[in-house]
Amino acid sequence: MNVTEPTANMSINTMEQPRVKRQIKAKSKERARELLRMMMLIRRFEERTYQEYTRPGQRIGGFCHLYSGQEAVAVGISAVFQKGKDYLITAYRDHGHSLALGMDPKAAMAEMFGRATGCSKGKGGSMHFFEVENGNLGGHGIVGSQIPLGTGAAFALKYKGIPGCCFTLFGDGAINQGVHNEALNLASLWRLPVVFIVENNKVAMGTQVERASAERELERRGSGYNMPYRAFDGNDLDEVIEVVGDAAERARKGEGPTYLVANTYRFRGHSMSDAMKYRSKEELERARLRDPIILYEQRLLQQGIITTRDSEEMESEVRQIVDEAVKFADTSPHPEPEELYTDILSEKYPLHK
Amino acid sequence: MNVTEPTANMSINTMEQPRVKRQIKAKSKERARELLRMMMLIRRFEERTYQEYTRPGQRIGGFCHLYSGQEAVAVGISAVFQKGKDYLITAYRDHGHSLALGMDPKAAMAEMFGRATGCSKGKGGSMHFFEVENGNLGGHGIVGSQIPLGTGAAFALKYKGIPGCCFTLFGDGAINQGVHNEALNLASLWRLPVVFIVENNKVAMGTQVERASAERELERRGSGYNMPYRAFDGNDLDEVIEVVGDAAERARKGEGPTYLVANTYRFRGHSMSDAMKYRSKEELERARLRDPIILYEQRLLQQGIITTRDSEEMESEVRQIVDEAVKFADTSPHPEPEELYTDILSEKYPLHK
Amino acid sequence: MPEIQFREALRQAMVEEMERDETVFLMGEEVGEYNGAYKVSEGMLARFGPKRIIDTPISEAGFCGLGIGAAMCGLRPIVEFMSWSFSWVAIDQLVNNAANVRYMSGGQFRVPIVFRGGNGIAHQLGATHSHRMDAVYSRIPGLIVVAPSNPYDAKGLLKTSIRCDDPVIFLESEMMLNDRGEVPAEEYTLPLGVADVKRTGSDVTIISWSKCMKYALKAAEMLEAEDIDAEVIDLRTLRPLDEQTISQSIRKTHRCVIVDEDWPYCGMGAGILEKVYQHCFDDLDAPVKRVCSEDVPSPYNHYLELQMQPNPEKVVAAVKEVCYR
Amino acid sequence: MPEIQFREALRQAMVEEMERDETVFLMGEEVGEYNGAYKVSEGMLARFGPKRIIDTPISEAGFCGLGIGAAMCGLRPIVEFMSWSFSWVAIDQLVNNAANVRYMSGGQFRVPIVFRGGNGIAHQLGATHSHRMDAVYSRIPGLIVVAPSNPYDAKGLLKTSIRCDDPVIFLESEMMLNDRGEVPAEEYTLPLGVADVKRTGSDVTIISWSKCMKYALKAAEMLEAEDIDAEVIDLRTLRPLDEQTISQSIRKTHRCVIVDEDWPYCGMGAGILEKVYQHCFDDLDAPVKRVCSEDVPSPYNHYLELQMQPNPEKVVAAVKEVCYR
Ligand SMILES: Cc1ncc(C[n+]2csc(CCOP(=O)(O)OP(=O)(O)O)c2C)c(N)n1
Ligand SMILES: Cc1ncc(C[n+]2csc(CCOP(=O)(O)OP(=O)(O)O)c2C)c(N)n1
Ligand SMILES: [Mg+2]
Ligand SMILES: [Mg+2]
Repeated sequence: MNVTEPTANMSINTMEQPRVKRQIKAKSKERARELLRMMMLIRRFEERTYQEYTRPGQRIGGFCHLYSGQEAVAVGISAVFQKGKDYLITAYRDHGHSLALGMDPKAAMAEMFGRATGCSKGKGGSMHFFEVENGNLGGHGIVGSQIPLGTGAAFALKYKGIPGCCFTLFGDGAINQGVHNEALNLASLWRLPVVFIVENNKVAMGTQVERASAERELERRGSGYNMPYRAFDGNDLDEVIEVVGDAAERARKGEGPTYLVANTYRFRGHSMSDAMKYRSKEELERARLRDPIILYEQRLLQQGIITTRDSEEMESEVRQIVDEAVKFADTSPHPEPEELYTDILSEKYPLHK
Repeated sequence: MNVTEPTANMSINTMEQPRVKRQIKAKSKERARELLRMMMLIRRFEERTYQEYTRPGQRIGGFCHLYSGQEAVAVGISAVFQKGKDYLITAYRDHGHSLALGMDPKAAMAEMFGRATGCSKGKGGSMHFFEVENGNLGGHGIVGSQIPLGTGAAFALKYKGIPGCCFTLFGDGAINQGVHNEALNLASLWRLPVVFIVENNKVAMGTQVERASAERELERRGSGYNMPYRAFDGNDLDEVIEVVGDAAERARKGEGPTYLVANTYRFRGHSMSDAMKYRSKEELERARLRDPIILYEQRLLQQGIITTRDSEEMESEVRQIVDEAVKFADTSPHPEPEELYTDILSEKYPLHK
Repeated sequence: MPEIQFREALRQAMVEEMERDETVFLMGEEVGEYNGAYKVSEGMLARFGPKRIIDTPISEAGFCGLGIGAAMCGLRPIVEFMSWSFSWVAIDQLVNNAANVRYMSGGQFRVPIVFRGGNGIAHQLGATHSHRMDAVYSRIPGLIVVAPSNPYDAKGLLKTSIRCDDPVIFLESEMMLNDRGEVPAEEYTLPLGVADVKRTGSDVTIISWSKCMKYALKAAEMLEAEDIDAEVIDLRTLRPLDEQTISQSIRKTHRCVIVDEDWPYCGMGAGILEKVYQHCFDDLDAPVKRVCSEDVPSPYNHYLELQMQPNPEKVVAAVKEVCYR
Repeated sequence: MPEIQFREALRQAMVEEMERDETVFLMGEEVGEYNGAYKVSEGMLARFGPKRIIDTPISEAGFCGLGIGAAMCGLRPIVEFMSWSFSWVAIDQLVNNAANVRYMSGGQFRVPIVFRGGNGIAHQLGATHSHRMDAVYSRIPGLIVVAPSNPYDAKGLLKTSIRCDDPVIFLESEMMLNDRGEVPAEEYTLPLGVADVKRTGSDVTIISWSKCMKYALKAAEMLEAEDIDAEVIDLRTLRPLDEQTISQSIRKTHRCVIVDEDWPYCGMGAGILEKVYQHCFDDLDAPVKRVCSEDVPSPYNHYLELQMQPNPEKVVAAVKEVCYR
């Protein structure tokens, strides 16, 4: 694996043109198609969420953070994710990761609609998708707060002798929370199987990385912990698969954590109320040229793995899936009033044991 | 100045023999004698504190952490400290810093005796020596908690346009608190005049650095913030003066913070209740060979700045000062019961303003 | 008198105090270039520049501590929490440093700092973003806790808070920022530690503050129809508590309902309830009732969230109960 | 029955549960090689090895979060705080993650974890090291809060806490660790959520827990001399509170004194006082009195520190007051 040793620095200029000719890293052509389709599904899901959120009569409430533009990160991880062994944990921008790990879009949409059929029974909302069977340790709302949790999942794997790892994701803003550093140190000190991944979409709400981090090359924020660190192109699905896959292997083999920075871009605002005055149309247009879905689609087309027809079919498939998810969500019941009082404690008290 | 640029690493092996021939960095011979005397005073003060603490009838209570062995750090800082402009803040192991900045040993000892004449009126105790006139922002008990405060003092200096700096000290254990990293980033991002100084006495309570930090060369824990960092021999007073002085100048000139690791050693236990089972007699004996006071004394002797006679006189002077401090403390009154209720708020409520 | 929004009242207070005293500055996430997550600080960066309107990284413990250190050295920081829920990650700095430095230093250091932001349940933000910090901070000696319910009070109280030499926890609510109210054009301040009787009455005392004052006042109106004459006290400052105004009222009405959105157990209402009994045990003709949130984490679902919270109907029901009707 | 120290009782509970269930492990500062800052875990590293007795860096937020994550994935961590005062730097992990994950995930994840350590005022440790966290944690739905007063209870309650599938806040006291008490050689557990009447009486109910139980019991003894027959309830679990045992007692005695070392305003005693009035308003012949700490930061000076705290004499005085004597 080509992970940087601690002191060196091998950041990659993400504005470089994508290598369309590069080798497909998916296990098979079929799998490559699935990955493209999953990215499309997430995009469609997010854009539809946007519509549902902003539509009068607001059936989705609270904070809602869309993943459009960052799909290659979650989907790339899902390509190397070993179900039954690995875990993933992320922040509130969690729809993409959940879908990529296999959450039913119906349960996902229903959660945002606050319905009893939602993945968290309508109690969690957009920021708190969880799915225990998929190793999905959830979306978490307090910035940075999930980083030690992910480290703990890795601890549990090591403790039990399971050769899995925990993909622990967070934003470029979250690296400024102290728990981030505490967790990095613990993970490296105890050689825990964690893959730390900063999803660097260049901005935390309206604060650009350079106004929040004294060090602009964010992978260096993971230096000083005797742990490999590097940045990579988070918009290139194959690069994600390669870099994250190597780090995961390293973790599973007991060689400890890796600190990765996936450079990417957020097409939508921070949340629904964001007017995005902090960035120009030009910036957004430039970023659209590196849309991870288009990049991968073109690569598959050029390498003859899909046809334009395939791609169109996938588009309409995911559109239908999302339509059905909305329909499902909309017709699902709200939780019963008694649900307010359940799922707080696991046990009945007084507790004799 | 010879401060390392961010990515490089120039740690110094502290077990190297001291350079007795090196140049005296004190401003004058007189000043050099004062610095030696101050180190002796601190040592004597601490050793007497130990006696007073352990003697039956315990007149000193609570936690008490002695500075013996680390004197060169605080005294070296005091040599470059610009009164009226600079600030210093540290953790609970704060006697040495307070004395070095000019606290009357009487007020210091009285504080530990909990008397109304103590530097904090007997309300703070050993861990909370403060002295506003000396720019002494105090000793602080929650590990790491003072690091942002010191950064804030530097912020205030910059805001007011005062060309001073804040010496912000903490232990090798404190670098594992998240606020440490938050403060580093803020200081560098805003180019605040802070000199961060890790007093690396190799152990946090009973936990050796290598069991607490994934990275053993602690100066690297300050990497990743676009700020110079380096380690140095914290037992060599002249080196402290040089390295810390350069960093202070840098700060005062508006060039931002520096991250320094003073490698030193703690001769006593962590606090009074510590049986020190975690280290061997041999280790302690080896460390004693590098006693910062002896190193400096020998250098001054060899360079003809003091005579053996001077040194003996100083010893008896500081002994007398400390005797008087204990007498003062012991005969001072306890705070009046009403004092329990004062110094909580500055104002009377209801408050019209 | 001009009618302005709650957020404008807060802004006016900050702007006026910044004009008046150049040691005052504002710091927090998105307060500058973004003009405030909830637009409270809109236009302030343009007016005062980046030296005094300071955008921070997401490092609450770091910048709260930095503010406290700066306050110890002569500045008067205003620190905005995007939400008070995020103060949990910084709370050591507030309860240990801001609250104790004066005491531990034997009075040598003052800490004139205001921490402010939205507190409590907003709208479907879920369990981690709906914390009510009233009791958590009011419990701590060394802190002042202020919680205004309308633009007029907000402006006057915030100005005094900024001038105050002690650390002030200033609790707002996202749900009130659009509220409009009359605020005089002339300068004024309001005292800290003084409650305000927002409605006089003789049958029952309703105690509330902040966002819940609306429910209290609305309930008082609804109770009129049932011939119950409610007195409504707006505490405005939670610490130090104006126990005198409370006692005076209850000595008159003999009945009391406390309305707040904290949890029932060990919540802010419990703290106040104790004071009521302490001063008025013999004056009470019925047990004090609380209307507060249900004892559950805040759910996301809209209906469950409503069910969890106080509302005017619940207040009416509680008042009737204490009036035995 | 063998007499053992409080710290030994805690150790026995941990050791037995670790023998019984290999998913249980202990983590904290100095718990291993140093054998525990207060020697609670003495010998445990030698017995269980470094995989299960884990020394941590001074990263409370980090290792508490790590413990919670591990608990979500099937382990049963015991996390030792060297002092509960240090939990302020980690509290977001406890109140947001430990307490909410189950709810926010719609019941998918359990968080079986015990956080334990010394709580409250010890001896001249000053303002930052003397925090009483009882009310802070008891306020939070999703947490269980346990606070034993003697070795027997400590062992039985800690064993149940470790077996419990919910996050438990387990409050000890440095000042009790040397206390000795009888603990049976045979295995036993005690229920969570059940108070214990430590002394029956008919004139007044004294409610206390943890360290202050000593003052309560001592006061009860002193009151005998004055012909006042006090019933003394040891709450043992603060959340969920055993309201039934409290009510039963007060329905008998008609008078109540609550003894704790928290601050007066919004402190733990206030939380309990509310419940007393809620259930027993009509049964009370006198206002409930609290004996608690003074409303000031903990001072260093020995005499001021004593002055700040409850003691048996203050309890006696309070009891006499509620008995109108
Ligand atoms: C401790 C804390 N502080 C502030 C917030 C408010 N907040 C939510 S998301 C966010 C920006 C985070 O940015 P980043 O980590 O880059 O993630 P992104 O949104 O870009 O995915 C902020 C400030 C919060 N949720 N938690
Ligand atoms: C947040 C917090 N955790 C734990 C402690 C207990 N404690 C006090 S000092 C100390 C060791 C600190 O070591 P270091 O930072 O190296 O400083 P040194 O004592 O060596 O000067 C510990 C664990 C504390 N005071 N605060
Ligand atoms: Mg971002
Ligand atoms: Mg140390």
